[in-house]
Amino acid sequence: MSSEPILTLTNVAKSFGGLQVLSDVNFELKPGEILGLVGPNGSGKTSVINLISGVHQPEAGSIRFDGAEIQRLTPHARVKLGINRSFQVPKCFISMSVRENIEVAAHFSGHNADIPAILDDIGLTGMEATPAASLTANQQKMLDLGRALATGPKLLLVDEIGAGLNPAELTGIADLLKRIAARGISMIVVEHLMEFLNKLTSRVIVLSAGKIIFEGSLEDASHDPEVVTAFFGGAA
Amino acid sequence: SAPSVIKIGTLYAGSGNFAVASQAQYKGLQFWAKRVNAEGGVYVKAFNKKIPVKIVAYDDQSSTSTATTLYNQLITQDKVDLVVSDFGSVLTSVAIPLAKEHKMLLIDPTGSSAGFFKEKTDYLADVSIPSSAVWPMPLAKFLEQEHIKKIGIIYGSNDFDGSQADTLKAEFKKIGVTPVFDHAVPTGERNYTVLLHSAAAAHPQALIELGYLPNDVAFLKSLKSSGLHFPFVFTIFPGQFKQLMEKNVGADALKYTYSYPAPPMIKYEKVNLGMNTDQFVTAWGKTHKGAEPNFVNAGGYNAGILMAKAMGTSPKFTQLGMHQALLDMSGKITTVVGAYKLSPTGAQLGQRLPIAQFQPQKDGSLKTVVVYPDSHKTGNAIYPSPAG
Amino acid sequence: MRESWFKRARAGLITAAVLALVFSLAPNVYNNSSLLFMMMTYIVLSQGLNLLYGFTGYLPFGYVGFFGTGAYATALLVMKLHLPIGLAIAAGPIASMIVALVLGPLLRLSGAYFSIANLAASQILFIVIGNPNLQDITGGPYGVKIDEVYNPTASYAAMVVLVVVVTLIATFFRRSRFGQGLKAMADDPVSAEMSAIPVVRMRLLAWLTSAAVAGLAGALYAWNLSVFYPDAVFTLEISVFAIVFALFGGVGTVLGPIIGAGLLYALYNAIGISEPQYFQLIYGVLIVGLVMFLPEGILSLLTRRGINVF
Amino acid sequence: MQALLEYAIVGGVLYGIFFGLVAVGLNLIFGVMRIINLAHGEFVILGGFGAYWVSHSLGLNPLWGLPLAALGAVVIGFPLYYAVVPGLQRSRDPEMLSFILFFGLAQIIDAIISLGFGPDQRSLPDEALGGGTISVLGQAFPDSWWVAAGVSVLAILGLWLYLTRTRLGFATRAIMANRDEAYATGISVDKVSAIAFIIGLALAGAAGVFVPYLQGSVGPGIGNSLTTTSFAILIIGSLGNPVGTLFGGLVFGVGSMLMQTFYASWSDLVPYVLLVVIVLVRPQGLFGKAVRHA
Amino acid sequence: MSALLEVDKVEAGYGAVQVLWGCDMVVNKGETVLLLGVNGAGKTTLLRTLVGLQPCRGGTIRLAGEDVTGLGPDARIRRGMAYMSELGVFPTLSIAENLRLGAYGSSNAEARTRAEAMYEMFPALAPKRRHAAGSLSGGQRKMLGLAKALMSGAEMIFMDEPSSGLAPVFVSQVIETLKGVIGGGTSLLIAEQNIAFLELADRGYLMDHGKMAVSGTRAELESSDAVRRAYFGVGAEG
Ligand SMILES: Nc1ncnc2c1ncn2[C@@H]1O[C@H](COP(=O)(O)OP(=O)(O)OP(=O)(O)O)[C@@H](O)[C@H]1O
Ligand SMILES: Nc1ncnc2c1ncn2[C@@H]1O[C@H](COP(=O)(O)OP(=O)(O)OP(=O)(O)O)[C@@H](O)[C@H]1O
Ligand SMILES: [Mg+2]
Ligand SMILES: [Mg+2]
Repeated sequence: MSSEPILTLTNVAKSFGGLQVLSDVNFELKPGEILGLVGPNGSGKTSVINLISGVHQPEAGSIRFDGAEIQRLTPHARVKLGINRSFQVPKCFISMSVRENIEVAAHFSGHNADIPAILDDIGLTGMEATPAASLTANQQKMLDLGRALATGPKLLLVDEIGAGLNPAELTGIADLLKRIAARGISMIVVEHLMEFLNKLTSRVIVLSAGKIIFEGSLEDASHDPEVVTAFFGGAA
Repeated sequence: SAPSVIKIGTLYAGSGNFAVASQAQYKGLQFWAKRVNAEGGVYVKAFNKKIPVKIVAYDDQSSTSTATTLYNQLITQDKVDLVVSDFGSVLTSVAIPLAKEHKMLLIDPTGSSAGFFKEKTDYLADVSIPSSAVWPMPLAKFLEQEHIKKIGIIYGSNDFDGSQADTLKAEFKKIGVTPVFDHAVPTGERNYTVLLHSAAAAHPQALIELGYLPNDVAFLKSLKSSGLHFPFVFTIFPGQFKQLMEKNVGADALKYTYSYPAPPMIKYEKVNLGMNTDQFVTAWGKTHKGAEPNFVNAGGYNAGILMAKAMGTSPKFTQLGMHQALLDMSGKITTVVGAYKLSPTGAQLGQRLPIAQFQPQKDGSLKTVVVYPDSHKTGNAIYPSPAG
Repeated sequence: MRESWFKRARAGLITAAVLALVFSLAPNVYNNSSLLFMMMTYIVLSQGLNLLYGFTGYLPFGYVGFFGTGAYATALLVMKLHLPIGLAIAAGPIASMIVALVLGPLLRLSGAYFSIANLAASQILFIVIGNPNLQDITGGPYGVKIDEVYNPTASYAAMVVLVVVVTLIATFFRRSRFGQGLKAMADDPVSAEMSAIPVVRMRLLAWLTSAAVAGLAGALYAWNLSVFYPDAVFTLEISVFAIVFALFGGVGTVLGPIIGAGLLYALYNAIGISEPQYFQLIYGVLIVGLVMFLPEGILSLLTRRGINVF
Repeated sequence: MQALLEYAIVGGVLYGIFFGLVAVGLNLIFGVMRIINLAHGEFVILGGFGAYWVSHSLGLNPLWGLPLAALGAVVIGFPLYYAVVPGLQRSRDPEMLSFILFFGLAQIIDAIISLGFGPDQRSLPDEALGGGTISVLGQAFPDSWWVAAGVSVLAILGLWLYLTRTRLGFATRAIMANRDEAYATGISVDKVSAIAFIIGLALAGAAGVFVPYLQGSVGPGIGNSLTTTSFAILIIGSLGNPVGTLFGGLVFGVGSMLMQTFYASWSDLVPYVLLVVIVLVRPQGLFGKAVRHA
Repeated sequence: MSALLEVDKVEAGYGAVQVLWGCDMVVNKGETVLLLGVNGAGKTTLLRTLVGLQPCRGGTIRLAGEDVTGLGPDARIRRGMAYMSELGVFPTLSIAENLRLGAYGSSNAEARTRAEAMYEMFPALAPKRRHAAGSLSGGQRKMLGLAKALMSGAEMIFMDEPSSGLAPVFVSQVIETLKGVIGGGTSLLIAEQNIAFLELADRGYLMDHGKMAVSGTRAELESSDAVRRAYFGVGAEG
């Protein structure tokens, strides 16, 4: 595995209707690495994922993936290059069954996905025929992840998949993400639950009000006064 | 052998754009049927006896696609003996190829589009109103006679109004007149206020509005409420539906307006087929609770008597035979709607409508004064019309 | 495992064959061929609309615009350039696809905004084509007349072929990955992009296909009618009927629009012929009643019992 | 030229305000219940015939058609709402289903009007609304236009106040924004929607009272074009916002009148071209708010 | 202590699928009850049924002794219930309007004071009060939803995962806030997965496949094997 970064963001900026949501975002991701992305609510984490996955276009800066600039590409083109994501608010194909949700992604990405294995990963084995509409919110999030896995990603962007799960379930997800990473898939994981992140990675980036205020180990972050005030609060 | 009943197929519009006129035409046809049946039916020469008539009618809702299937239904399922088309060019248009295909003579009371009559045919006869290519001739002549040269025209974007405007403009051109104001408006136009203002800015001596009935209502109402005044205003429908227009726009808005007066407003006393105008009005009143018939009622009735005459003279009871009979009558007959003159292409060239003006009387009523041509003239035009 | 190509298409092939048979033989039993022709036209239009609405969720309120464009393209090529009718008919769908391409940006809109913008677009086409200023090009309000090529038998046969073709296209939409991708886009376009579905391109493809179907239907209609005014091929009634028929049968399926159009159009005529005086009233009451008692369309009678409708 | 321009603009403003009223009821019903009321134009016409009846049979001023429209909206709207709307809402795709249902309803109303009043147009006497003219910028317009525009502004303003200043109105907007959440907030969704439905019909009927003045006459066949124009206007202004609809009406009115002054035969194009251009530039309409998708 | 909410053998579901199978539950006045259960156990469904958003197919629900089973959500909320859904806000209305709707039954003055308290509690919302709720980030929406529920001033508030998706700094704030609410005598029924909420609870229920598997005081729950299994996983840290 080369140590060339698989993903590089350089001076990325984004605003919505006059509100500067991200400014001067710079970071790199090595192949196979898991990066934690944390920050208070509304700090811009989802926006970073939206920019990398192509849901939104950056106003400035560049995004390089696997050696090529991608910020002009459509989202589906980026999926074909190997970028995929889950959504904070689940977005399944609700008129389809669980299985179809995954099949569709596998087919269009041209990836020869092992669907039973994916169903097993996301804990929906036995529910192949269930309509996605009748899954719980958390199950839908898992299905979202399954859909992403079915495209054979090299970089997976995971947006708050642990929200609303109990510790036992969180442990299960952490194990799953580790297994996925072990297949050589790089990951950016957005999460608020520190114990959960701690199981996955030691490197985090902390966003606050659209700027990176910290980059380093999780341990150091929890001692950084700026991070503590912005993110952990008194509970740190 | 002789059929027990002669089936006449027709369509009418129970709703939609053409409902008013279409139902009027249908009533006229029904009126005729009732009368012949009261006399034991229509005399058919081929069988040398009277046979009762039966009208088979469907509602096309003013829709051409519905009309297509229903014409076909009349021809192929009901196997009617004659087809009478629905009112107007739009609902007649789809029947023309069908009639030709099935070799049926299409009796066309009111489909007057010049486009229908381009080539010779045995299967089309416009019987009750003149082809729109000749309809406006008297108006052009009258304006020429009165030396009115500054003319404004507002017309609807449809075949009926458009071809009249074209004919009119072509006639003007011959005498070197170009309209000072010339605008087509959408057929659905119901708001003439602003348009009237623009027209006034061109200071025409005469303003001619060519539209359908609702257009004329809206136009005259807008004119009245705008406070504008033109020395000469012409619209089509007051001459055909005077009562309705008086009710709708008020006598006040109609005064001094010019129109084509149609029977029963003008009278054809000497007819050689069917009733004359007075008889028609009286008879109609008897069967319709005293109501006065309008022009389209007369048109429907007229279609009936011409068909009857064709059946009564054609030696063979065939479509071609009846068409020939209709052609043979051309130029020899005058009916309640005037002289009848059929061209080989099926166009109606007789029955030109005169020009009349609605002149207010002392008691506030409006008198229809025919001002052109001289043969029908009952008074002089008041031109320019007094303001206020 | 996915079934073979033939297995997936079987239901469609059977449906198409049945339709072809029924409409080829029907004129022998019931020779009001205009009615049968119109019924096929509405089956085609409802199905064409279904291709777009049933699979992408975009309801083209102005679907008649493509129909009218096809009709006019054909009629004008015959009238002005005296093209042979076959060529002129081929131009119908091409013209409507060109219009669809120009209107492509409307697909950026969603829901009601799309429907009504599309309606506006069809009105624009109508007003432009029927405008007296363009009389020399389009015939304007005077309409068109191509009765020299009038051929009810041949145009009827062509419409039977079109019914078959459209049924097969719908089968493809219903049973292929392409159609599944369209449904995914309808559910959630962002997620669809994340499934590597080229959303914009596929939506445009569905749009063009649907437009071409209407254009071809219009071309054949023009041929069958041969004398008509702009109104006859641009009236909104055609859109509304196609939508009502398709929805009534059940969109997103192949059979729904066929059954919906066949049944409601037959009823429409049955009432019109048997009860002309109260035509509109009865038809209205019937439609309201059907919706209230069968709110999910005819096919819901089956789906409610868990039967997967083709 | 100058005078013509001024005349077209003043006329367009009056006409446009009136069309704001024609469209606003549709907006309310569509915004709250997601019902595509294809019978909207027919309800407008019913209002027109109501005014005609009041004026011809009862000999009253046609303006009595306004309270009659309100009364009619309650009498028709209340049972109609409970007969069809809750059922529609329970179905899988209420928006589309309403399309068919209200198409059928439009047929019924059209038929009833035709059977009851016959197919011809009816007009109302000008004198009833003044019969004179009022001038602004030296441009005279009939009294009836001013009355129509005045009533329209008041009605739309009233609706706006209702939606923004009253509890019921606020609840109405909440239902437009998210029906499920409205239930969860304790709003009596059915009651509030029924009221909105009735108000929507009443506004349509009220607009109908003036149709004979601004359109010359009222007849059974014009429902379709009123419905489509209304849809165009409400989308120009954006869903759910009565002030937006008023603005949409103004854009339509002034646009049409200017076009009529200079290129009369193309004036029909105005609402449609405006609509297409506006939604392509601002996909949520002039007054709409965008929301995020991821 | 008297029972405020009594749930007796409640059954509910979606279409052909039954989800709740005879749930019994009591919430006393001023009490905070935690509702636990794995993904898909039926917590959300139960809360929706209690507030009337989901039809109750069997059993009874009583609020302060009155049978409310047959009432619609509006009537129940008028009687003193409030519900915070998992994700719901009014996306096209502004933050301020969303809050005002939270206090739908209250007077303007009251709503204003409460809203100010909410902006203080959730400072992230204050600068956006005129913005559409639809533009908020996931966590901001959650805050708004919570604030909306608290605006009601209801006696009995149901909360569906109030802390999920919130940054730690806000989670602790929410807990502090809720302590204040509880102090004011409000009863809470909270479906929540964050262990930190255990410190708020007087009692709790564990749901499993639509049934009440375990119930008891906080201490009892903490020591229940079933809870430990479901909540922390077998052999996981305690
Ligand atoms: N709209 C629906 N239609 C059909 N089934 C549904 C629907 N919503 C939920 N279900 C089913 O009901 C069951 C209970 O779901 P519910 O949302 O109540 O669980 P939950 O305990 O809240 O889970 P979570 O922790 O994921 O929020 C699940 O099996 C789910 O699949
Ligand atoms: N499409 C949009 N329109 C308007 N504002 C937006 C949009 N997308 C994001 N924002 C704003 O940008 C800011 C950052 O949002 P983002 O969703 O990236 O936050 P986040 O860090 O993911 O928060 P959370 O942890 O709550 O999910 C927020 O203030 C949000 O309101
Ligand atoms: Mg986020
Ligand atoms: Mg839940």
